[in-house]
Amino acid sequence: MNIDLSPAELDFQAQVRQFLEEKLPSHYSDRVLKGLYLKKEEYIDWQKTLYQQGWAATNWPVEHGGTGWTPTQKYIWANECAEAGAPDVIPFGMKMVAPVIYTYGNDEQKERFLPDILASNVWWCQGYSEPNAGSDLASLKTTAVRDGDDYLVNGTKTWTTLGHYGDWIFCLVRTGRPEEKNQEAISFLLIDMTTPGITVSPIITLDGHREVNEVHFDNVRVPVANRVGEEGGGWTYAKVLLTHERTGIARVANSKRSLRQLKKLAAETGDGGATLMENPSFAQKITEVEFDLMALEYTELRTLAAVSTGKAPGPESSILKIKGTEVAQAIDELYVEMAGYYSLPFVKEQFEPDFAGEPVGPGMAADSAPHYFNNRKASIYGGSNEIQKNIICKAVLGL
Amino acid sequence: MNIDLSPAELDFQAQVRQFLEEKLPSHYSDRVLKGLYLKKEEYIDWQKTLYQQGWAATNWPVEHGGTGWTPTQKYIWANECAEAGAPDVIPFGMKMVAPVIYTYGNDEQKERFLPDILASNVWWCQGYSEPNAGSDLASLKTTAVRDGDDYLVNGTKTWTTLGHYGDWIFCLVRTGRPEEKNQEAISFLLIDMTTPGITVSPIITLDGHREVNEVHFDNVRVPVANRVGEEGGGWTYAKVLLTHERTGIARVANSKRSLRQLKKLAAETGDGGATLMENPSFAQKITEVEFDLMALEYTELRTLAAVSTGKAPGPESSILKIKGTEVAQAIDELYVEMAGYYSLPFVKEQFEPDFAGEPVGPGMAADSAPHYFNNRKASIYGGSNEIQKNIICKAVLGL
Amino acid sequence: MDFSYSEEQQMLQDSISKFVAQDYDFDTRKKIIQTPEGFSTENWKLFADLGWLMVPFGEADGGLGGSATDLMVVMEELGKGIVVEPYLACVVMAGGLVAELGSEQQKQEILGPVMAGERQLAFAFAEAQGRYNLADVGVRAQQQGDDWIVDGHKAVVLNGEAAEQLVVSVRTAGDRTDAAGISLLVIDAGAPGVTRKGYQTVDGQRAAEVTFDRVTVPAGAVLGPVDQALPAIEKVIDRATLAVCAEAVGAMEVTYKKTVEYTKTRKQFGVPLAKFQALQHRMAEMFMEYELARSMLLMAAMQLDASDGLAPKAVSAAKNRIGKAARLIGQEAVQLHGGIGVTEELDIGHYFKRLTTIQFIFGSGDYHLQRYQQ
Amino acid sequence: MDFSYSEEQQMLQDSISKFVAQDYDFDTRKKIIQTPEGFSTENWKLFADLGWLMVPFGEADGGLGGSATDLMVVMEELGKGIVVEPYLACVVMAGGLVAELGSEQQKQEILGPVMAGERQLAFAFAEAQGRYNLADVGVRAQQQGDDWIVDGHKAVVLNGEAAEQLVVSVRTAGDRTDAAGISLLVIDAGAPGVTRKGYQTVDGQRAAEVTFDRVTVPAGAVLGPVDQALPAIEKVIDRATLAVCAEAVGAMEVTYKKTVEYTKTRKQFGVPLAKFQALQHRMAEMFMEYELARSMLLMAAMQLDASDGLAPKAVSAAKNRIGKAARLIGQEAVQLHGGIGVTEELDIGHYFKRLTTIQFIFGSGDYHLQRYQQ
Repeated sequence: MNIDLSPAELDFQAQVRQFLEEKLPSHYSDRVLKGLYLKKEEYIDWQKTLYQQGWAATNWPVEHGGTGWTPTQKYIWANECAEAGAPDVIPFGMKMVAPVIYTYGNDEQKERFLPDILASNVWWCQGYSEPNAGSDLASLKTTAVRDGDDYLVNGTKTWTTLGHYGDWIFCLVRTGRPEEKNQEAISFLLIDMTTPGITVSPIITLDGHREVNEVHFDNVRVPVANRVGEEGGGWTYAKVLLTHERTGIARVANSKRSLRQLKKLAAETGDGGATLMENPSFAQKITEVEFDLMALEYTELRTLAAVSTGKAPGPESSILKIKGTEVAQAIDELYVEMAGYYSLPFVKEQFEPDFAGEPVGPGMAADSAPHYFNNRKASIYGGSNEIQKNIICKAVLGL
Repeated sequence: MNIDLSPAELDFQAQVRQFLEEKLPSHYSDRVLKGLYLKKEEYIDWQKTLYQQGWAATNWPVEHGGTGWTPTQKYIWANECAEAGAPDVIPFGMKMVAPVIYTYGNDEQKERFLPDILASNVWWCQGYSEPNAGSDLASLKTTAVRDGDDYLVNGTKTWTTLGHYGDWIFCLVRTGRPEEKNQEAISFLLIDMTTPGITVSPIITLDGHREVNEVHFDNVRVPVANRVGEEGGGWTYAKVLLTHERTGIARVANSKRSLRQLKKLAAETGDGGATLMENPSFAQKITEVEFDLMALEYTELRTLAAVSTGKAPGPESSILKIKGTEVAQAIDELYVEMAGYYSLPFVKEQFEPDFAGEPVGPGMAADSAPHYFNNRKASIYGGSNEIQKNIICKAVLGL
Repeated sequence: MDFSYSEEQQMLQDSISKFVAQDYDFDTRKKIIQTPEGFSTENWKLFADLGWLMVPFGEADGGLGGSATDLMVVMEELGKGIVVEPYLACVVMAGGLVAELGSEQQKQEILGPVMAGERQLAFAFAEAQGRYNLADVGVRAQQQGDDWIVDGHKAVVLNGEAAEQLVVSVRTAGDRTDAAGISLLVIDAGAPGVTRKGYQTVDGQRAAEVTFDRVTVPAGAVLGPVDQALPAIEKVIDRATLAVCAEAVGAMEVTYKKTVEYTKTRKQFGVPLAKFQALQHRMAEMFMEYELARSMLLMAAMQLDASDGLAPKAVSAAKNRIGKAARLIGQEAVQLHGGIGVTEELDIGHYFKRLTTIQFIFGSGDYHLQRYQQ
Repeated sequence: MDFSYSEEQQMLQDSISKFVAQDYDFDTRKKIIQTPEGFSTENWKLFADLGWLMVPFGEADGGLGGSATDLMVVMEELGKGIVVEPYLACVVMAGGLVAELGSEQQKQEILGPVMAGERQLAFAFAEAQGRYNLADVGVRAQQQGDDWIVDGHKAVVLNGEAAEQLVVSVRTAGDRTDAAGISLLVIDAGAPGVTRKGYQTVDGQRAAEVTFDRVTVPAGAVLGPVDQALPAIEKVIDRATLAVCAEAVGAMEVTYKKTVEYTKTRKQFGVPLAKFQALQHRMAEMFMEYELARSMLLMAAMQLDASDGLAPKAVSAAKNRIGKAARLIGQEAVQLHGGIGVTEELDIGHYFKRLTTIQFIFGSGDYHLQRYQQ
């Protein structure tokens, strides 16, 4: 057991730092570090920069254009990106649909879709959740009825993040008969969002933004060739994927950066003659979340180490989802507390990329409350924290 | 709405204070204030003092010898007793069996049992729980089979507090046939503990003391005349009683005294150049429990006020059980923390009433950990806190 | 000791309760928020007509002689509808200061129109550097002949945009954080040199940044004793703190009950959420937090009326403990609602927002805990 | 970065694990506690024979060159059986100080018998007034010719009763809380003027109050540099802190697993407790706390071995976080067991007790949080 990075890993770290220093535009990182959104074309631009470097697909196998990095390299990469304020890679293409395609898709699908994902030529989004399904994902009602070489798709998907930017959407649909309630009736479809019959309508979240959407399908014609894998295999594919997805979901690197910034700002925030960082109650909360974050980080590292020795990430990785979101939400809350009265103003224009006026309130205050409100979603989506606990109870504790 | 005591109430308070000052022996209060037990005869002696004053039965109707006090008077009494370090009145006779007897018993039973309870001539104990019943009290298995004018009682009762002091025990027993699992098969029996076939065996709790016992019944012959109320009515009687019992269970006055003492001691405990009371983390924990205790106290006062306007204490009083035990346990834990290394020594002799040696460790340190360990029971007995939450869910929230 | 409402309090409660239930549903509130004013002047007139604006003022000033418990009754009911009309800022805070310190003339001139619903006030006290320290006043007023010349910036002035007159805490002597040397001025919002930048707040109310640039204020605009306004400010902020505590308790009651109802209808895995014991016990916690919070509210209101010097401690204890309850109930309500809870569509998220901001106005939980310890 | 055990560590773990599982069941432990010594000398001999007592000592001193991670492996396994034999006090603490500061001669004379299981040591450092401050040393040693004369009282000396030699922190210069002026002496427990009052501890171990009354100690008994022992004491107490963290993690694993198993068999209302979702989710929390605690343990052990100056902070972070987990798991285990959980009859209460005392030895959670912040 030892904690040090090897010389090769230190080299890699230096290389990553140099790359970020040279290639990450400050007008992206500035906004990321303030917790603000980028424009669609800016996200794409950054992903194309990564593509040119050969670092776009950190989780893909080498044969499809992945980096082939070790878990430690991925850990270094995530940390450095977070520290530098690199935009998140939009996960839906790169991390969600691509693994399904390269694992379960046929050769034609691989050739047709993977290169465009790798090069960020196509913006993907996700069609899993439905208005009445919630955590009970398998109860989804969107149907795909076979009609010659096509499916006719009808139904509504919801919580589709950045669906209004989407070129393509991957969906779980019910291909069995309506009375078949079981998970074997679900298939995995890739759908061109320009197909007639698709409408995208916004859902405004508590931060006042349009980030998520409902996507409605009204007799949408989808070629059978766009089905990945077997008819009825969709649930299995999605589930395998969800387990793999859970390691990144701890968002350790982001929380570390966010906490460091919080400490810096708290040391600059006045509080009754001293600074907020000198207020023992506030300082204690910061240190406690720092300890939780350490525990989370080493839990993630233990999981990565287990993966690197060939073990699949087990249901233990539900811890990463639960504790990762709890830590992030605790940090969010401390930003609101730090902002004090300046957590109140809600000046929406300030969040726009083109805003040039004088902001209301200091530093990170303006977005503190909206961000806190919105990020309550983190313990709800991706399998709610309650569902994660059920998984632990069943799969780990045998309850 | 107002918070003040009336002149009459202030008079009463003065009277109580004077009584306690004159009649409460300091060798009782000293031990009580240190959280230690008294001897059996000392408990009886104190209860007889109350009897002579006419203040033994604060919860009984006047017609049976009760004080007829208002809720506010009872509140004042409880506070003053706690402050002065008066021994707790052993509840099993006075607060538990007596109300069942005067409410559901026949005249003969009232005449036979109540005067001796009032005068503390007989020590009662409780036979409700059973080894395999736990929170599921109604699943009790002790049987009472009719044999002429007697019942033959067989089975085991457990968690019988101070059962080794007991003269009489009140029991819930199953008088129906064994296959009748329902609550209508339960009866309420009064049993002389000198009856042949009864054995009492100790259960040692985590503080190393014998406070609770198992009571075994082997063909114990109990006259049918000792059954209170109807055959099969026992469950109803016990349940009504349990609801009434719940207001006192918050133990607000005790927690107030205990917390005040904790603050005093913390202000005398050194901690890195200052005192423990000046350590912001410790001080914060104290203040937070103080706030919880205020909230609890006013919740109890609200309940008492509702009772005084004729409303029965509703299932809301489950709050008093849950939060009362949580507050008490939080205070227990702070005593352990305050004791530091001196929470470790376990010198059993120190707790004996006759101990005359030099104790190990300062002030309240010696009993801090044993008391903390033992009082984990508080959230388990009297209807566990989980059961109380179930009651709230069902009866208040309609879940 | 008496926990019952007087007949007047009962009537007041019924009247506001009826208004909130019948005339202040979620869609109505949403439309009100979207108006430029951010509140309904019609509602405000109604509040005046029903006498609600008179509740906290003494009978000598033409009010209803309102006690802290009366104020509590009003705010608890308004909280149930998360009503955005500026009762707190105009009536309780700025109006409260005029009642506390104003000369007879000032009270007549100002409180009359306020109670009639014809004038909006705001109290400008917070400053960017000051956090919750009421004595941290950097806005300066310097005497020039009979006038005062005011310079500086006030932060997050609740109702600062609609207000026609601003009560402003200013430094007339001493250093920036001295307890002495603080005075109050009543400044016309339209006076030359006053700039207001209004905005919506995250909880659907309105506030403003207010800048004073060589604003000339006549001597008659001073409220109470020069240099010695801090005690009155503290007293009024304590009342305002009680008011938001009451509002929070009202909002919490609705929030936990709506959550319980939602779980009874929303099905997952074929059964209503309400049947999952893990969620049941969490709702039991919400209920208990609500009840404990309400107990703290009653305690603090009665202590404020008892005036035996324990009021500031009681208010701080209540603000801390109620804030904790507001946090738990707000967060749990959203979590138990799931995705729909984080959207603007549903009311529950808006209760959550208001329950959040109340935790941080007039002092965070930490601030009040430390104030209590002093 | 590497989280895997070496082959030696794996073997060590297997060997202790086998001992605990086969030879240290709850009844055996209970009998051991009831002996006058409070631990089994037979077991101690076995520990020596199996080389466990050599683990934390350097190869040059005849040990196995043990790292912090080796020590962690040992203590985690011992924690699974809440083993009462005085490994911590004798080997880790007192032995650790001799290894850290002793001359070659001292090391030979003392560590040889210790590793052979033939000598018991204890480290007397805590004092009644000092709480967790290692620099608060009031026991005085004054030079008299070549000797030192020792006076004062040491509190709660773990293994102080069985120890044949006591390593004692004494003040040889400066004021009571000065960092400089602290020295270490090795004092024969039987020396004239040494009085020991032994007792059981609440967690089933043994300790003693030790009083020194004009005890004469020869110059050769000084361990390391006069007046400058504090850094070594801090280093060894950090290692001891890691050791109890590891012990706690081992005990927590058993505690949460036993609780899960218990709920599968114990029926209430006709169904196993394990089927109640409210309890299930609490057990999921226990599991998570265990895993997070174990991560902190690995982190701290690796930082101690990395020796890059971060070790004290890492140890404090681990002690705080693991203490929190120990608290939750211990309390919940008792609660979920119900009445039987608060009796001496069942093992679970004894795990709870040890998980409690570990929270408060070598510094409470608050102490370590504040130390980390410095």
